[in-house]
Amino acid sequence: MLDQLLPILILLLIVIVFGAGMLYLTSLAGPKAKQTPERLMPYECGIPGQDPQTTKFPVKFYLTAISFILFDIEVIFLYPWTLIYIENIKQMGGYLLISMGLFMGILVFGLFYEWAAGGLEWD
Amino acid sequence: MGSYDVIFYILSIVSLGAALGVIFFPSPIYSALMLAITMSGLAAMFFTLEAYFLAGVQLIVYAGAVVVLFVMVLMLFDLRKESQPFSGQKISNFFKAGIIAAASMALIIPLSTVFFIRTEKTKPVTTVDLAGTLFTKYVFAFEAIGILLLVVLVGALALAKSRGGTHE
Amino acid sequence: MSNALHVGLNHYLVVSSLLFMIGVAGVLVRKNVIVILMSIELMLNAVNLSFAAFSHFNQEPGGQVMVFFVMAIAAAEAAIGLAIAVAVYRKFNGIEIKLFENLKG
Amino acid sequence: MGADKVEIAINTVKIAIIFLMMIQMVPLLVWLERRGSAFIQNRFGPNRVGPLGLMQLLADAVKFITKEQFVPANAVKFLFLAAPVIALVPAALAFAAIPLATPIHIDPFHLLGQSWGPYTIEMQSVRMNVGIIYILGVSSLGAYGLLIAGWASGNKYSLLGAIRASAQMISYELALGLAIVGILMIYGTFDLNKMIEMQQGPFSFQFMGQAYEISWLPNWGIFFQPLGALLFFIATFAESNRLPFDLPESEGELVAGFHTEYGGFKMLMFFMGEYGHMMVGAGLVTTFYLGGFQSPFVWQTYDYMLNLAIAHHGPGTVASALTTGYFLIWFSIKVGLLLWVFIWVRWTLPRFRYDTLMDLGWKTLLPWTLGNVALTAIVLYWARAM
Repeated sequence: MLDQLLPILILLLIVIVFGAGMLYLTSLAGPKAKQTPERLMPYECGIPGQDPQTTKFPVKFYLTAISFILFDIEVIFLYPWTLIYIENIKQMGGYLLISMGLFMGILVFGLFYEWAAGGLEWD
Repeated sequence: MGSYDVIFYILSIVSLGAALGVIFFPSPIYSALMLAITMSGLAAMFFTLEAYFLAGVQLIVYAGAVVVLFVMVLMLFDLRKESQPFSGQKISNFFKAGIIAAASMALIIPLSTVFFIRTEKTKPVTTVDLAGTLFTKYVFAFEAIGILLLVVLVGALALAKSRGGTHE
Repeated sequence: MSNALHVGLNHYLVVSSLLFMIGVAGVLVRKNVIVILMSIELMLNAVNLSFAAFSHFNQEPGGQVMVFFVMAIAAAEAAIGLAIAVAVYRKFNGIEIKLFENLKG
Repeated sequence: MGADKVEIAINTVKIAIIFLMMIQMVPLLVWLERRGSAFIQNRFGPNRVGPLGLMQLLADAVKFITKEQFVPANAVKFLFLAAPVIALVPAALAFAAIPLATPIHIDPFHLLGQSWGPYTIEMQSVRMNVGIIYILGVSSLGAYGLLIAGWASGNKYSLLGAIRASAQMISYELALGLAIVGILMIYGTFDLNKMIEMQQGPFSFQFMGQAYEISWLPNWGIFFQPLGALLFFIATFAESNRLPFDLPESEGELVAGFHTEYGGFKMLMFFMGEYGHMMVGAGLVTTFYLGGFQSPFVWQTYDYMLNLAIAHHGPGTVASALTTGYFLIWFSIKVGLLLWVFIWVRWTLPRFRYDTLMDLGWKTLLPWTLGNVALTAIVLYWARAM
């Protein structure tokens, strides 16, 4: 256990120290310019921007995220299945094939239902 | 106090601290990021329990999908800092007594036995055992999850398509 | 004392019950619906942790299978919970829990 | 990490070296990209600064370091500065699990008045027994770097670009996960080292009981799963937001998408994240489909090379170091070729429009990967179980 978790924690520490350290050092090295209000405006290709409240609320993104979660769970159930499929394919291969086929069939039907119902459309 | 225990204590402090952050940060986007840290901390704790496959799945499903959905939805709402995030309604005394009783029981029992029962780490449960049990003993539940996912998909679609309100 | 600090099943149970209590407190205290959904995720994760701990110390794969199912159901629940929250936000332009009372029949 | 303090120290240094090697690759890849695009568009590319423009790497590095630390007005300062580091973490953690070569065995030697015991150093930062699940889990954290950067820079358009980029990233992550299932079914393990061991020797497979062997083909995964390899490679393009999938950074009003407000070293960190994802993708394709660090023509197992080295230099550290170096060279040749394909595709293919981009992810890649999984399962059953 230890020789798999410890390297990851050490690497995480190294990355964070490297990132934060370099950010701090480069902020020292860089020039210090006067912060004029125009300079600090968010970059809007020169046109004075509207306030952020006026953005239209795009509903499409969270529907993609929801269908991603649901199909991700399907992929998660496939992983343990791949482990035991090839080993005992002789004695219970058919049984495994049918059980996973049913599961995948239901979810492929869900995908095509979403496709037909326009869940995947991008206006 | 081997190095295994030190890692366990560090990870539990990080996870519990981030979990406290989830409920005490006024701006919801910060609490969503704290939730992501809690999930990754729990994935690391699954590592200490030698449930490697579960740690990976926890990272993929929770830290990489569910909390990303939370962060995305919160960013779409574009909420700034909440004025007063805590609901001020009074909690009846009976309810308070119940909470305190449950909390103390849940803490005292495991804490008290820490000094007497000494559980040794056994041979880990490998992913092949997990897969073997999943597809033999729990195969009905596995198919039921498939149907549940289909129902949830149809429900989410209906919710997203509806304009909300009574027209059409 | 150092014997008690050696990590066993009970230490995981203590951490899991603490995490569960933080989740319950979050649900009771917060107003924002999405933070309430997050606290529910915290509670479910606390249960996952104790399942994994029991499965590890009792050499029983059933515990890990349960964690698997809890993850699937919790993710589906979060997806639906957010879909409802977004529908309410679009209708009532706010995300507090008291707006959900308007959903009464 | 090894029993005694010395081994832990050696492994920590090795982890740091592998991470810094990945970081050092970024200026090299930027240079290769500029020279490569120049070659494709029939122009010179950087050649002023030093021979063949190689010193251009140093010039770029100095330019990035001496840029001003600029934080826009309505940005959330802490998250704005933390976003580049968060974008770098997943790529570095994912690259840690990819096996680079066979382990080095060092015999006991005498130094500084002490005798140091025999060590075996794994040529990868961490040897996971669930390698691929860990890599998928960590690279799915990549969406946070984008989202935080887009939201924290306070700019409405960079928020929209960040949400578009993460929506694209998660939909192709689905196709990535499914494309792997095909090859995992054949290997039957998650451990990347075991997968490479399975790809040794000439191309051989069982069909209806008899074993067939084609002696002039190496036993690589691409011959078992050609469609899976193609789908996986396309999905890695989208995972690292590379062209033709980098639309969120290129539309008129999005300017540079989530990193519009970033400059100086913070911008370089986003490049490191992007190129890191590219290298992880290339490393995974070599490990799954191109036989990992094995040489294509000498099809015998590792010990063939080891015995060859031992025959010349006698058993000991030198022989195993030579074989490890040999395999390391082959690994970097394969990854280098794949990185060149990344760059080559970027400068030849036009960019997708956003809805065609998402359609490709959901309506073509996903059904194809599902079909590939079903086809592999059935053919495997027909071949092995009948």
